[in-house]
Amino acid sequence: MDVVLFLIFAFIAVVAAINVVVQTHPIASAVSLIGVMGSLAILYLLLGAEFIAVAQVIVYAGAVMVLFIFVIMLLNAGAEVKRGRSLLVQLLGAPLLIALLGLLAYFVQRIFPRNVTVHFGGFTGGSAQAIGRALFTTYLLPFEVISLLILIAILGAIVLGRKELD
Amino acid sequence: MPISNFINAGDLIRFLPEIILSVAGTLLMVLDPLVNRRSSNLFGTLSLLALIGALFGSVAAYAQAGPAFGGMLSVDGFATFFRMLVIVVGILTVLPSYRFLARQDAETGEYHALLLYSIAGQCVMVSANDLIMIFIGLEISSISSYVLAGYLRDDKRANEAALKYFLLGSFATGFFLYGVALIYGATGTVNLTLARAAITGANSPSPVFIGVAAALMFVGLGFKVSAWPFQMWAPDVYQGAPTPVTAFLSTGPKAATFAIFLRIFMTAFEPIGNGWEPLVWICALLSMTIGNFAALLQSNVKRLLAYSSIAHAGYVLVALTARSDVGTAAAMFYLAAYAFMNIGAFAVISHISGKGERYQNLEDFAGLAQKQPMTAALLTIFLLSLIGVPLTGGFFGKFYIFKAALESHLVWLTVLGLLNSAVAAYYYLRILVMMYMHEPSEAASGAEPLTVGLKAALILPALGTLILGIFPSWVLDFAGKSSSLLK
Amino acid sequence: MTQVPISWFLTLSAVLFALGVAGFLFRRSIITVFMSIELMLNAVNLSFVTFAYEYKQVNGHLFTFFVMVVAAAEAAVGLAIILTVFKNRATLNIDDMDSMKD
Amino acid sequence: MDAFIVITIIKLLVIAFVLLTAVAYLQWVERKVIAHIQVRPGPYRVGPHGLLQPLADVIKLVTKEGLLPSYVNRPLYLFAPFIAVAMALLSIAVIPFGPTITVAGYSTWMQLTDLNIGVLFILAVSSMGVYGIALAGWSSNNKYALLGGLRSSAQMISYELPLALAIVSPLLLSNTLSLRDLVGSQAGDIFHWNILKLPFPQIVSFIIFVIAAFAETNRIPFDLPEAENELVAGFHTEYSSMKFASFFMAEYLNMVTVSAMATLLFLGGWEAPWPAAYGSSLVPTVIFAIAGLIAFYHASNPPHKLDRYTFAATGVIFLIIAAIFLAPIVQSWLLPLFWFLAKTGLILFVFIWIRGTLPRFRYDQLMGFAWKFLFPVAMLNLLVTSFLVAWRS
Repeated sequence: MDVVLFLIFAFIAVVAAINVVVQTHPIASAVSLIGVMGSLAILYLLLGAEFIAVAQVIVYAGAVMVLFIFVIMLLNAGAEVKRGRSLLVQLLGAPLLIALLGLLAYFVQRIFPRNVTVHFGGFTGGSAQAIGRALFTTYLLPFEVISLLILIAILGAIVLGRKELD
Repeated sequence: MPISNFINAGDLIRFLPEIILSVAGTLLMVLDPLVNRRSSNLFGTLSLLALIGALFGSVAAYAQAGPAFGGMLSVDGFATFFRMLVIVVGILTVLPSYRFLARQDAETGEYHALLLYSIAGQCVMVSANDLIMIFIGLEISSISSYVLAGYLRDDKRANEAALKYFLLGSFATGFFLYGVALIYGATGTVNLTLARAAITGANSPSPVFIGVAAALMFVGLGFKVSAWPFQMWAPDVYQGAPTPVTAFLSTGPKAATFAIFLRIFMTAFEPIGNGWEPLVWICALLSMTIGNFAALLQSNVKRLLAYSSIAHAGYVLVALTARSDVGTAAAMFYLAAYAFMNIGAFAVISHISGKGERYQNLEDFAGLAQKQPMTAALLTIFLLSLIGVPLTGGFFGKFYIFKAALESHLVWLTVLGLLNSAVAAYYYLRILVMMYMHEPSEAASGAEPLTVGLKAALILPALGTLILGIFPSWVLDFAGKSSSLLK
Repeated sequence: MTQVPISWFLTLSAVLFALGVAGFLFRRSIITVFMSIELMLNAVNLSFVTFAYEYKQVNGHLFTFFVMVVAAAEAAVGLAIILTVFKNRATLNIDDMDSMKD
Repeated sequence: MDAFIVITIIKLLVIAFVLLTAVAYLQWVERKVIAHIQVRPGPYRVGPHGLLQPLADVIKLVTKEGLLPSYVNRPLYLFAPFIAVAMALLSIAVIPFGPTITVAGYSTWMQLTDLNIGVLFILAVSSMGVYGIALAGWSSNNKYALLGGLRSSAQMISYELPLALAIVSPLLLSNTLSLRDLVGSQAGDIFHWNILKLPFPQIVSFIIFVIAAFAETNRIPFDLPEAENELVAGFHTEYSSMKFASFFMAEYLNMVTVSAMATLLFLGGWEAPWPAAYGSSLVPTVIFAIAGLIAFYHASNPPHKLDRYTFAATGVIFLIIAAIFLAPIVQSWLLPLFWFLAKTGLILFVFIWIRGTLPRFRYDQLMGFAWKFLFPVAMLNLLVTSFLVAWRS
C-alpha cells in the first residue's frame, strides 16, 4: 500500500519535474511545478509530516506559485525564443545530466542500505503541536530572526516596485 | 524544559549588535515617509550612529563570550572579529553613500535600512554555530544585497546586475542547503560542534556521504565568494550595481561568507580535510590565475576590480588550503586588509564616476593627480596595498597567507601565487600611470571637491590599510588567538 | 513488501534536485530559471523531511519550515527584480541580459 | 474495518447528494430573495413558485453545446473549471455537521473525515482555488478574461491574509486545529461561543472573517473580477455550458464552505444558543409549526388555483417535520444538525442580502481596504487576543 502510494506520487513528481524543465511556455512549467509540489505534499504525509504537508500546499502551491503565475500573466510572457545554443551544451547537456543523476542515485543507494524503511504512521512527531513547541523553545532564535527576512522581502519588493525613487 | 535553557539575559547581550542593527533598520524604514528627505542627511547619520552602536555592542557581546541560545550562536573571538569587520565595512559604505545617493537623487531611508539589515544578517552568519542559523543569516544578508544591487531601478545595468546576482545567489543557496540536508542526514544534527563530534566519533557516517555534503557546500559557498569555477557572475554584478553597493558587496558579504566557509570547513569538515584539500587547491590557483589574467584585459575600472576580487578570493582560499590555525588567522587578517583597501578604491571610483555613473573607464582617471592630488594619493595607497607593497595591509596579508601555505608544505601553490601577484601588479600600475602621467580627462577635471563624508570615507580606510601594514600584530594577535579556539 | 526503503525518498530528492539544476542551466526564460531554483529547494525539503523520519526528530520539519519562509521571501524579491528588468527591457530572455559585455 | 468503509461510502453519497442539491437550490433562494428585495416575484413558471427552476437550469446547462473557442490554450482551458470545482468540493470533506451519532449499532461522526489540522487543510485547499480562476483567465486568450483573472487572483491573495488572521484569534481561544474539537471547546450556550467568549469576544474577527469571505468568494461588493460593465463576464467570459456551470457551482460551494467555517469557528457549530432546559430543543418544532400554519393560511386564500393544494401539502409536511423534532430518538442528532444548518443558512442569507443591497467597490478601493484597514485591524485583534490568552493562562 505504502509502496504503491510512493510509486504513484514519485512518478507524478518526476514526470512533472521533467515537464518543468522541457516545457517552453512558462505557464506550463508553472503548472507542472505545482504538480511537483502537490505530490511532494502527499509524500510528506507518508513521512508523518502532516504540518509540513499542509504548509507546503499553503506556502508553495498557494502563495509562491500564485505569485509566479500572477507575474507570468502580468508580463504576458510568451513561449521561450529558441536560440542557437552552443554545441557543447547540445552535445554534453543530456549525457552529463544523466551521468549526474546516476552518480547521485549511486551515492544515495550506497550510503543508505535498505534497512530503514518508511511506512505510514511510522513517525507521528510532525503534528502542529510538536512543531509549535520546538519553534518556541529550541528554535526560538531562528524563528525570531527569520521574521526579519520577511520584513526585508516586503521592503525589498516595495523598493523595487514603487513608481518613483523620491 | 524551562525556557531559560533557550534564552536568558546574557544571550540577549551576546546578540546585541544584531538587535541594534535590526531595530535601527526598522526605525529608518518607518522614518522614511515621515521626514522631508530633501533637506537632511538624517538617514545616513542615523545609520552611522546605529553602526557605531553595533560596534560597541559587539565589544559588549565579546565581554560575555560564549555560546548563546542553546548553542545556536557561538560568540567567540572569531565571531567578534568578523562582526566588527562587517560593521566597519558598513560604516565605510555609508560614508560615500551620502554624496552618491544625493547625486543620483535617490536618497531614501530604505537604502540605509536594507544596508543595516544586510549587515545584521552578516553578523548572524559569522556568529552562528548552527547550519540553519548560518543559512538564515546568509539569506538575510543576500536578499537585502539583491535589492541593494538593483536599487537604482531605472538603470538598465543595475537591473541586470540585480537579476544575475539574484539568480546565481539563489542557485548557490540551493546547493548550500542540500549540503546542510546531507549533513543533517549523516549526523542527525546541524550544530557544527555536534556534527564534528559525530563525524569523528565511534559510529562515524560514511566518508562518501560527508564528502558529498562538503562538496555541495563548497559549490554553494564558492558561488557566494566568487571563486573559480563559479566566478562568472561577479564582473557583471560588480560593474552594474551602484558603486557604493559594489564596494559593500565585494567586502562585507564576502568577508562574512569566508567566515562561515572557514568555520564550517575548519570545524565540521576538518576531519576529512585530506579529501577536500586538493579541490580547494585547484580552486585557489585557478581563481587567482583567471581573475588576474582577465583583469589585464579590462578597460572599465569597476570590472577590473571585480576580476581582481576573484583573484583575491583565490588568495584567501590558499589560506584555507593550508588547513591550519595559522592559515585561518592569515585569512582573517587578509580579509580585514582587503576590506579596507578595496572599499577605499571603490569610494574613489564612486567619487569620480559622476551623475549617472558615466565615468568608469580607465581613461577617466587620467590626470587625477593634477586636479585632485589628495584623492589620487589616497587611491595610490589603496592600489599599492592591493598589489602588496610593504608598509601596507595588503603586503602583510599576502605574506602571512603564503607563510601559512609554506608551513603546510604547499610549495607549488605558494610559488604560483607569488607569480600571480606579479601579474596583478601590472594592471594596478596601469591605473597609477594613468593618474600621474597623463593629461587630465573630462572626468578628472569635472570631479567635485571632496565633501566631509567622502573625505572620511577615503581617509579612514587609508588609515586602516596603513595601520595594518605598519602594526600588523595588533590585528594578527587577536586573529591568531581566536582562530585556535575555533574548534 | 509494504514498506518503502528510505533511500527511495532520497533518490527521488536527488533526481528532483538534478532536474532543477538542469532547468537552471538549460532554460532561457528568466521565470522558468527561477522556477527551477524553487524545484531545487523543494527537493532539499524532501531530504530534510526524510531524514527527520529516519531520526524520528521534529527538527527536520523545522528546517523545512525555515526553507519555505526563505523561498517565499526569495520569490517576492526575485519577482520584483524580474518586473523591473522587464520594465526596462521588455524581454524575459536571459540571453538578452548582455548590456555589460565588452 | 468493512463497516467503516461502508459507512464512509454512505456518508459520501449522502453528503454529495445533499450538497449538490443544496447548491442548486441556493441559487433558487438567491434569485427569490433578491427578487423580493427588488419587489418582484422571481422565478415563478417552472413548478410551484419556481421550485423546479434549478432542475430546468441544470438540464439547460447539460444539454447546451460545449463550445471550445479555437484560440484558447486547450489543456489549461479545460483544466481550470475542473480544478475550481474540485478544490471547492474537497474542503467540504473535513467539515463536521454534527456530533457523533449512533445508527443501527454503528456510531460515526457526522463528517466525512476528521483531520487534526482541519483548519489548515481548508486554508490550503481554498488557497488552491485561485488557480481555477487565474488559469481560466489566462488560458482564454482574451483580454477581458485575462484582466478578470488577474484582478481576482490579486484580490484573493490580498484577502487571504486578513481571513487567516481572523481565523487565528478563535483558534487561540479554542487551542486546537481540528474542526471537531473547535466545536467541542465552544460547548454550551451562546456565551461560550467564540464570538462572545471571554476573555475577549471575537466579534471583530468574526466581522473581518465574513468580509474577507465575501472577497474570497468574489461576491458583491467584491465581485470585480466579473464586473460586467468593465470586463464583460471576467475570467469566465469564454466559458459555456457545463464548464461555465462548474465555475458557478464552485462559487456557491465556496459560499457554503465559508459559511460553515464561520459557524464552526465563531458560532459554536451545532450547539444550541441556550440550554435545553429553557426550551431550546423546542425551537425547531415551533418554527416548523408556525411555517406550517402560515402555509395553511395561504392555502385558505390562494393567489392561484393550484396553490390551494400545494400550500396545504407543504403545510402538512412542515407539521410532520415539527412533530419529528419532538421524537426523542432522533432529537439527539437532528437538533445539532438543525442548529448547524440554521446558522450556516443565516450567514448564506446575509451573503444574498448584501448582494441585493450594496454597490460594487472600485478596484483600488478594494485593495486599499484589504491592506490598509482589514489587515491592521485583524492584526490588532490578534495581538489583543493573544495577550489576553497569555495573561489568563
